[in-house]
Amino acid sequence: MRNQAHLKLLSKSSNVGLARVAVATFASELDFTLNELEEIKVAVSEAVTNCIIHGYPMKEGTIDIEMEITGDKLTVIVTDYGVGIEDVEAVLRPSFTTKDEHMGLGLAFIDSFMDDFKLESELNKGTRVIMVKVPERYKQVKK
Amino acid sequence: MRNQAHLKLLSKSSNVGLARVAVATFASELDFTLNELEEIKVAVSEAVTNCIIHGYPMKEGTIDIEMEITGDKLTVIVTDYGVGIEDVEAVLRPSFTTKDEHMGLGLAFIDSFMDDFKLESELNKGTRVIMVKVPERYKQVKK
Amino acid sequence: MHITTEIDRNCLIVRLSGELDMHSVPEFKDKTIKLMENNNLKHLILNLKGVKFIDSSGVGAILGRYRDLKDKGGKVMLVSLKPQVEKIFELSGMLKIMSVFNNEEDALAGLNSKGGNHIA
Amino acid sequence: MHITTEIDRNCLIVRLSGELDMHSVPEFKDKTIKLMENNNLKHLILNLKGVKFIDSSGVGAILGRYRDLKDKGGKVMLVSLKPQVEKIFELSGMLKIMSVFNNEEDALAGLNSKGGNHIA
Ligand SMILES: Nc1ncnc2c1ncn2[C@@H]1O[C@H](COP(=O)(O)OP(=O)(O)O)[C@@H](O)[C@H]1O
Ligand SMILES: Nc1ncnc2c1ncn2[C@@H]1O[C@H](COP(=O)(O)OP(=O)(O)O)[C@@H](O)[C@H]1O
Repeated sequence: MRNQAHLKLLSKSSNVGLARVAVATFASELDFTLNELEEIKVAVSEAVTNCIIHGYPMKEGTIDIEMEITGDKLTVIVTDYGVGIEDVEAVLRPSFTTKDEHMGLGLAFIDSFMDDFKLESELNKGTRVIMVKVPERYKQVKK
Repeated sequence: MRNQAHLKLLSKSSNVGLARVAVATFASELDFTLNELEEIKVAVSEAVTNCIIHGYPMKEGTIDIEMEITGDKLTVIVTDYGVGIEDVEAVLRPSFTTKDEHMGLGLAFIDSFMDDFKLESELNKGTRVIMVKVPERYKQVKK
Repeated sequence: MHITTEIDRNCLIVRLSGELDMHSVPEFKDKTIKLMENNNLKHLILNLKGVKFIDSSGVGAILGRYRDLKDKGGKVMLVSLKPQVEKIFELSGMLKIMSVFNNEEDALAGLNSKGGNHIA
Repeated sequence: MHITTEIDRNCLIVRLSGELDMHSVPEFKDKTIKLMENNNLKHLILNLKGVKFIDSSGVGAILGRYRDLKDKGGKVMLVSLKPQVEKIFELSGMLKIMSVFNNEEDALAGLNSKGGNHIA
């Protein structure tokens, strides 16, 4: 299978739900369980929330969500053009956070719920999260 | 209120559902009834289906769906870069169709379900449908 | 979309759920046409209880079946329409040419009482 | 998200439904904090029966309430978690510090038996 879609959003909190629903609907073309689709929704929610809260703390900006299906693999890339991250290693440590009432759980959830995830960032340029997931069912068949 | 989103899709039949869900979720920020959201879904479905069937009859192409909320107004613009329409006046006539088992109902549904709609096309350049809808509730308040 | 089917004498019952749009129409058409032809069936009952979305592609596919069967004296009967589905059918003029029933039993009964002597 | 609230002695019951994410968190926080402070309430029961989605923003908001109340000897009790919500709470370590109940009565009962003499 092969498919592609691209969603461009303003960094408004009301758009987090749209991002989740769009990616989950796109992903449902693959043989994900409902539980896996829920996990994808959480991961997308975390990535997009981070763009809004951390990437664009002062001004409104644009968020790009690229979705791709190649074979049995879903790839989702969430990009902002905001403040960026000075020390990517540091933010990947468990419980690292720069915000009150945030627990540094967002990236940990992405890590738990997706098969693979990468965080790329450049200061004052922006941040990109690349997430990959393959339906568990398919992995079992392959064994 | 003001919001904006942009969804870019491949002209695959499996993406029609994604387009519907994305626009309806975006639209739900306005005070549309469930019934009105269903009408928006039908209109988007028709516009995107036309891009796939008529706009790109031979090859796969790209479909752009621009969504905008300004005040209480939802605007959705669906664009393809396909074959285009020679006589826009003609296709707007009731029951006009160029396809077997199609009844020329698509544009009629868009016309019924949206408050305003415009069809723009250029031969071999592509086609664009501009649709506008305001929640009925809001119209009543204004009276 | 999810499809299940049942054959009752000369009648095919097709139960659809989910969304009937250009993506799901081919499966609906293929299954219906094959079952009708292979089993020499005359009438079609479409139970749309579980259909929560339909657009003009879905309407076109149902109308196509209506045309196929009409030539041979067969009928298409619609069962259990959700309000939004009924509105689409109303707007497309389908309700002028096809009957709507509350359940499959009523559709079958209508068929048997009027056309009982036609059953092979 | 949809919120309803009820006050039972020194306890605020908040019933949430829909999605608890960064978009809905502010309303949840504002309503809860105001009602607790204005009515001098000690404990918080969160009925999440209708919550079908929660992410780390929702977890953070609930943990924030837990911290507010803990200092004053109050508790946060969770009621009716859907499996996906429970998984998120489990992963975030919330289940180690907050109790989960099947329904509001059980949560209130637990409070009254242990802390009955603290009720003003
Ligand atoms: N898109 C982003 N732009 C800038 N900084 C980010 C971005 N995403 C994550 N970060 C940084 O990484 C930290 C950890 O993120 P996360 O694990 O999601 O936890 P939280 O959002 O609760 O702080 C954030 O506090 C922030 O400093
Ligand atoms: N995006 C498009 N590209 C090319 N032609 C189009 C497009 N949209 C509509 N048309 C033309 O307009 C006609 C009427 O469209 P419509 O009312 O949706 O009915 P139907 O799709 O059932 O034919 C189509 O048959 C086609 O010729």
